[in-house]
Amino acid sequence: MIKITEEDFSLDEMIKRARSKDAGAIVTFLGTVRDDGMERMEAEAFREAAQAELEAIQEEAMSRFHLMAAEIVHRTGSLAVGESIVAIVCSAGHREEAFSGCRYIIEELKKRVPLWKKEVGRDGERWVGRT
Amino acid sequence: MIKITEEDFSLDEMIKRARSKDAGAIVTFLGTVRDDGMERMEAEAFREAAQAELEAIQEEAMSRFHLMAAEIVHRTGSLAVGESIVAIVCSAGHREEAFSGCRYIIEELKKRVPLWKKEVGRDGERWVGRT
Amino acid sequence: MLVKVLAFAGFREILGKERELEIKEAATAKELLAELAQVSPRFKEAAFDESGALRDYVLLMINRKRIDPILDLSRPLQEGDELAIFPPLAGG
Amino acid sequence: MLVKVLAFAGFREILGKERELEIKEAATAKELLAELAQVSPRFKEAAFDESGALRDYVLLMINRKRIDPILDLSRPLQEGDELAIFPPLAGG
Repeated sequence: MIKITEEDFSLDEMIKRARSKDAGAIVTFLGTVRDDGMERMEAEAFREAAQAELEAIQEEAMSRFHLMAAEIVHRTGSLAVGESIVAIVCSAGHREEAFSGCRYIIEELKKRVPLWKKEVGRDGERWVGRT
Repeated sequence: MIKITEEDFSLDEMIKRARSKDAGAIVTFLGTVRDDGMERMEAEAFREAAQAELEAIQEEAMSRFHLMAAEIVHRTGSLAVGESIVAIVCSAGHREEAFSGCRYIIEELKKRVPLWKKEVGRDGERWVGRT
Repeated sequence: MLVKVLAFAGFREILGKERELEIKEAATAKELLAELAQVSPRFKEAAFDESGALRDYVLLMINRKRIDPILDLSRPLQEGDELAIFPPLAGG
Repeated sequence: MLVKVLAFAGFREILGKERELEIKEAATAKELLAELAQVSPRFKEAAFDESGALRDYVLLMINRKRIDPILDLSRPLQEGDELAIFPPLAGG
């Protein structure tokens, strides 16, 4: 399942969906809002383009790393320090594949998916970018 | 927290404990019993030695990868296909460290911690070893 | 003809999230951006340098496909095309 | 003197999980293993090859520290020492 959502999500439910009797390894990445002196973070997506790009990344990861399942959720909207921003759950026969698949998805997501984050601090706000 | 236990555990609780406002990344490894034509698996530990070795590994991982938290649970006893065997949860400021820490712990656990697994199948049983 | 402009992050704060624009038949993305610059001095300053060249960090999609600002800006647009304007992605 | 023997996995199935053994003062781990082989022919076959050498896959801990079967087997044991005998770990 791939979801871009304003609401919080259940990692537990994602892991449940990724379990299967052929999967021996499930690797999960959870990204949360880190306190870098900010009050909250705002996440924004170009929703339709992001959904399509996530689907492409999911497909690449599934076939490259022989995953049994790959679940991706990314939140948008206003997020407090400590809240979840993104979660990725990958299951595979063996741990090597599950680790690589999960890593691949988060790296490609950061590179390719049209998502932006703004840090809102006590002294102002700034868009987070790679420049 | 490090635990070797006969009982099932809550990954959700482990992740909750690993969360903190300074952690931006939480990586989780969950090992489950894969259906390789077996009926169930039996896991056995040299409990006191395993606990001490896991503590050493946890400490190594925490300092090497600057982890904020590292949670480890390993089950013993009779486990059905699909059930959880082992879970590791690592939180860190950034994802690179959280991934590396989690990977380090599971690899060292497999190499160094006195744990054994027996596959019980329809046609008999065998101890799983690296030989 | 009517085209749609979507803007995100910093550019959304300048241009608004979404607007429809009437532009002349077969106008290019470059002409569309020039028109936006004329309407909004803040956009002009954010998107173009002093020499009038598009800044490096302005990324564009036409109909949800990334376009190369050098090669694709002079291609004529079509009725109903959707141009998205945004800064670099959130990254690491 | 009294020492404790713990056995795991396949060796547990042969020797039982835990037993206490009375051995002579300052006996070595090697002598202890020989005694176990005498008591249990199944253990003898599982742990030693035809030439009487300990098989590679027999791993040992004394007081929860791994010992080198070549260097440490001839060190004298002490009252209350705990010898653990087990096959290779579960691995990958």
